[in-house]
Amino acid sequence: MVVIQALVDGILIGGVYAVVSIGLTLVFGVMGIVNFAQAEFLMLGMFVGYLAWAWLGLDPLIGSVIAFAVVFALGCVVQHTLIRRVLRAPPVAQIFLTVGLLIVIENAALLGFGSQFRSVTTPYQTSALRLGDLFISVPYLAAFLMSVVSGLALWLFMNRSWYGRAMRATAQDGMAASLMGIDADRMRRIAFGLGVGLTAFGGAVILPYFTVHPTVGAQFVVLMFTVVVLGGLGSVAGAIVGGQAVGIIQSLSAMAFPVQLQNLVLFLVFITVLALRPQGLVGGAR
Amino acid sequence: MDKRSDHRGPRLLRPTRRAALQLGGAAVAMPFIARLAYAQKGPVNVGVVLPLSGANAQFGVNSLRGIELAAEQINKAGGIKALGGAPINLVVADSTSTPTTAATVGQRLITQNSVVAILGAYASSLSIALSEVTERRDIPLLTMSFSDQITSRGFKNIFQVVAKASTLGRAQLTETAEIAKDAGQTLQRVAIMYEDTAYGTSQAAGIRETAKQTGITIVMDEAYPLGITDVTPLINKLRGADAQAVFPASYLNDGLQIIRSMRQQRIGIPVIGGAGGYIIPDFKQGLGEFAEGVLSIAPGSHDLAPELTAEFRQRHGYFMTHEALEHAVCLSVLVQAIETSGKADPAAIRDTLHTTRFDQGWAKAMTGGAVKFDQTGLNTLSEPLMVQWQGDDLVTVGPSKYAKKKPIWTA
Amino acid sequence: MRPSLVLAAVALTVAALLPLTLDPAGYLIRVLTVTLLFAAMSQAWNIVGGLANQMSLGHAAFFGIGAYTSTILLVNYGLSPWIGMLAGAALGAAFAALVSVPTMGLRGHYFALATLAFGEVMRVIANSWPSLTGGPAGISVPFAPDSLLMLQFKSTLPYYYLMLAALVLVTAVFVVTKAGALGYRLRAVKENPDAAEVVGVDTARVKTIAAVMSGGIMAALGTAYAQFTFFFDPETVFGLGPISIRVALIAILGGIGTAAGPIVGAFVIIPLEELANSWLSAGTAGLSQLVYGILLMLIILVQPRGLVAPVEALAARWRTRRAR
Amino acid sequence: MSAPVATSPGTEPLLSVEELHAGYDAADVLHGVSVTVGMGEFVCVLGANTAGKSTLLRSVSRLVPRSRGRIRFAGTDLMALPSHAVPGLGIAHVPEGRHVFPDMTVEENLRLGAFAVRHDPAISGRFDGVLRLFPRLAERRRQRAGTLSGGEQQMVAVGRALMLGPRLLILDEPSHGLAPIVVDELHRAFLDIHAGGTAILLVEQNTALALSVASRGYVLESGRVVLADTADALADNPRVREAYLGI
Repeated sequence: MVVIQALVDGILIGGVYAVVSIGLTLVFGVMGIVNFAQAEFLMLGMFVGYLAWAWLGLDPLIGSVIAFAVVFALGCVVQHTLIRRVLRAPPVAQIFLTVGLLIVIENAALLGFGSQFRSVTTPYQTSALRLGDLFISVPYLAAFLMSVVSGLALWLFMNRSWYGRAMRATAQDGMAASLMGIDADRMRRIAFGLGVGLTAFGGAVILPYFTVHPTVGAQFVVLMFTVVVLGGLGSVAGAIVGGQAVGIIQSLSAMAFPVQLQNLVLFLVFITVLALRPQGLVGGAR
Repeated sequence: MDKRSDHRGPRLLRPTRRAALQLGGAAVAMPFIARLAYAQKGPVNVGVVLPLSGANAQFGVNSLRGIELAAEQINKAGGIKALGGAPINLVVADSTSTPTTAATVGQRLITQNSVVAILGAYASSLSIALSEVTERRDIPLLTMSFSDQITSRGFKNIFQVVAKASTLGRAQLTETAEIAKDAGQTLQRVAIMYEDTAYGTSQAAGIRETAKQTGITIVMDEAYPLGITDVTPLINKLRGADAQAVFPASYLNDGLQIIRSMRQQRIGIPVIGGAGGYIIPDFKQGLGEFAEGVLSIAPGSHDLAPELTAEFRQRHGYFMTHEALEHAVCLSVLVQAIETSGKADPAAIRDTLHTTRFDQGWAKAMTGGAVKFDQTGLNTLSEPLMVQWQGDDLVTVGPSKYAKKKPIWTA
Repeated sequence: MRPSLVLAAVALTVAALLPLTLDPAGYLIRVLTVTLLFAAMSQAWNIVGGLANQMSLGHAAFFGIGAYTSTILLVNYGLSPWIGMLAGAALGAAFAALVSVPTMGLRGHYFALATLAFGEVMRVIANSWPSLTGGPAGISVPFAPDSLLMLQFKSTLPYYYLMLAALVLVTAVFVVTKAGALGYRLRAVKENPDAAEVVGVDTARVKTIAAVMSGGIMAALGTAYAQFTFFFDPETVFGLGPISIRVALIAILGGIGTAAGPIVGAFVIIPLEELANSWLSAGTAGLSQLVYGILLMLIILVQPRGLVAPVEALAARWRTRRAR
Repeated sequence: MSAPVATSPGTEPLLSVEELHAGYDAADVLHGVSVTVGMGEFVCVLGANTAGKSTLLRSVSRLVPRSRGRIRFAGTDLMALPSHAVPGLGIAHVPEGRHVFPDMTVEENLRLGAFAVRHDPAISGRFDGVLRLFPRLAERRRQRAGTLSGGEQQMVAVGRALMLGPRLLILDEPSHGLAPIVVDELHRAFLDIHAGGTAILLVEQNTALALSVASRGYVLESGRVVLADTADALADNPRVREAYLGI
């Protein structure tokens, strides 16, 4: 029973980890850029969701759509003004730029939103579904379902729409894509916007149980890298598998080890997977 | 939303500089302090090192607000009278939540700004790193960090205005046992969970130690990583632990997550937080009605001195948090030490701090109504308080001599 | 004499004489000391990051091992930090060899991300082993009177020279390595790992040697840091942002793979951070860090190959012109 | 230099390249090349490996970073356009080395060929046409393109180009590295495509094959056009015979 409870919890939280990490892998897949500032967009999404709740009275689950839209637009601008300029630069310069971006976003948020921890109050924040001895947290379930929906939407977009296919084409072969009449610059802009927008969306859907403050990104950054590397850098399907893996490892390892060592277990799995399968658990298939 | 810019820096000084000149004229007439007045033509520089950015920024900003409030009051009241009305000039530096930076900016304040003392730096790790610099430069450091290490290293220039973490941890358990007893329950099985920071671990150690002495069984004892993204495993463990009360030590985010998850799983046992995130306004804001009845230990509380802390609430829209209050106390005590010793000299201030009982100004807001440091620099009068969320406010409910309201035991 | 040697000699003379004009326990000298330390750390990183082109984001692991080893030996057994430094360096080198095994086959971003986990693993261990490390509360170097043997001084001046010596030493190691057979092989591995393997370079061995050197030196510098700040906690020495990423940034900003890069980078980044902090931190919270971040981005947008690159290009042009 | 071999009398050239200088880094690869392709014409460009044939084709598709001169297509100045705007005019380019999208299915690859004309209702008809032209692709419709054989990948690349319904099809070394039997199949397809009214500009190292399908050709050497004539005339030209046909 305890194991089932831990599994269910792991799957629910894993869905959220997946959706916040998909953007990171998408950006890498399309542009070959590892965006160290990705988690800062999660923070921005949380703030947008929070403000939508505080000013407009919108539930964060609805606010998440606004968070997506706002951060999507911001991502397009960031891609156009900053990231685009280092696409051909050495990887070290790319890392440097995104770390600079991380510092800027974090502190801009500190200036703009203040240092306060902010949290929304929802009617379901302390609700849980009860199935026998099994508790299913409603905020977790809601976040999970929203993640599934957004994951599906992304999948449909990437596989069924012209722009999604064009984006994958750009990722796989930029030159050939432009021979198809695809504006690679534009696709990268959309991909970056989409990537950070999805992360922001994920940030907003966890608001019912998670607090936002300007440095909240730091809590997620290593986790996000773990998720995408476990699944395979650049693979959207991998991020989903990776998210689930991380959620379940965290949840199950807490049963055998002190919770304090949760991340240690995670990192050991992470390093082992990297050493044995650098392409990730589902590497290869994009 | 941020009114800080209205009452800081230059504006803080402008009205009082005039006052200082007037008083300075009077001082010349008094030969025995004329030399001092001459030496103290300008304001007295007091260093403030706080985490204004990074993970602890919120507490750093609150602390600064407390210090600014106290400084303003002192300057409005005519500055430091023993120095001919010299005003306090705060030299603020951001320690960014990194100990190395805390030490470096401390060094800067000492050598570039000739500060007579430093206040800060909220987090224990920052204060300890900072103290390594102040100790070697013989500059007094007044802090409200509560790690035991602060005053256990034999340093001569450090002053801890609050009770240490192990004392807080002990009180957290004994006070709770008292409250339970009053409600007709014997506390036998408790759970502790804490973030693995200096603050969380030392507080947990205090609880653990006391439990052993008083024969209370700890049925769950879990540290968890700072910045935990999912507390469910903790709550699952708690559910299986059959505890009568739970003692979590954490900042706000984990605190909210813990309470929410407990409520989801219908775990109704009393929660006794370990200060940190449990006693700030955002806790109530985040949880709404679910904050009701949550207890916490606190090194200080705004309702012990409403006449002093009301202005803070008026200015910022929320009650004066304990870190703001204690930092105001730090400054107030420092100024009293300067008044007593009659000179703005670090060594003289240090000696005065060690030997004097301070019962004026903000010191009245502390337990015992005063501050008295022993030779290690610990404020011997400070006692931990038990506070509880009742209605919209955080009220002191223990020990009984300080209690403003009766505690509610929900078990 | 080669112009770069002349330049180095001049810089060294200036560096050696400069503190005589400063308050020996003052702020400026402290900033310079920290700068020298980070230059040395970044130079140690450069052996792996620059010569082998392995972007390590986990060097805090070695740094922290060094800091903890010497301090634990000092606290528990009263051993001189010099001995602790050797022990720490040995442990750091051993750890480097150990972590080389799983990361050997990884390239580019994968290597960087794998190493990211090392510092974090060490941080978790240090946090959860309080009986040895003092846990999250951190560990203090016991107060001692001024003593070279115990590597503890009241004034900052001796530390300045200590860090300067460290920087000179590490830079010498870097230069010699780069010019020697190992550097040649590392370059081969960097340019084309497969081809290097074909012509008989044992890439695994070469990379491991570089990692061991780099890790050992980094650990020794950890001891120097511990003796300089007297207090640290797991977050400080194993931190991702404060150590791992920062040493990489410094080298990248200066220009990786060059001896001057980490030095130039450190002398830009550390003072820049300090200046931003001292000018702006009394203002609105976050402003100083914001300005610092914007400056970082501007530098990399204008000069993506590092600050040393244009100087080198200029020097190369000058040389070829002179050769004609 | 370039012999004035007119396109079919009375028709405007579909593509005209005049005095094109182009290159990548410091040095130019092309030094004043002029080439025309008439409406519905089948033109080949011959030359040694480094003559600049691919650079010429890539210039037309605006993939070469530095170029000056004039390139016009059906009255539009291509020099002013970014590469992704070129296919929309009706130019489909099958690059050297095929460049299929390896992680997409055959069908996805083909459909992407119509990206520039994605609102054109004729797309689905064209898709069926491509599958008729290359029946093997119909069998492998759901297979990832990266797992196909070289010949099949070339079919995908050509089919993908046809999805545009191009007025000009640019083929860069389509038979490179393929088995003779596949090469034959492809060239038969090219003739079919041409017969359908599409102009073709072909670069081919297999000179004999190129001259057998094209109606006119250019010979490029060191970035300059050294010969321009009808395919038959080129096939008889001793210089061509010696240098490129090995006779």
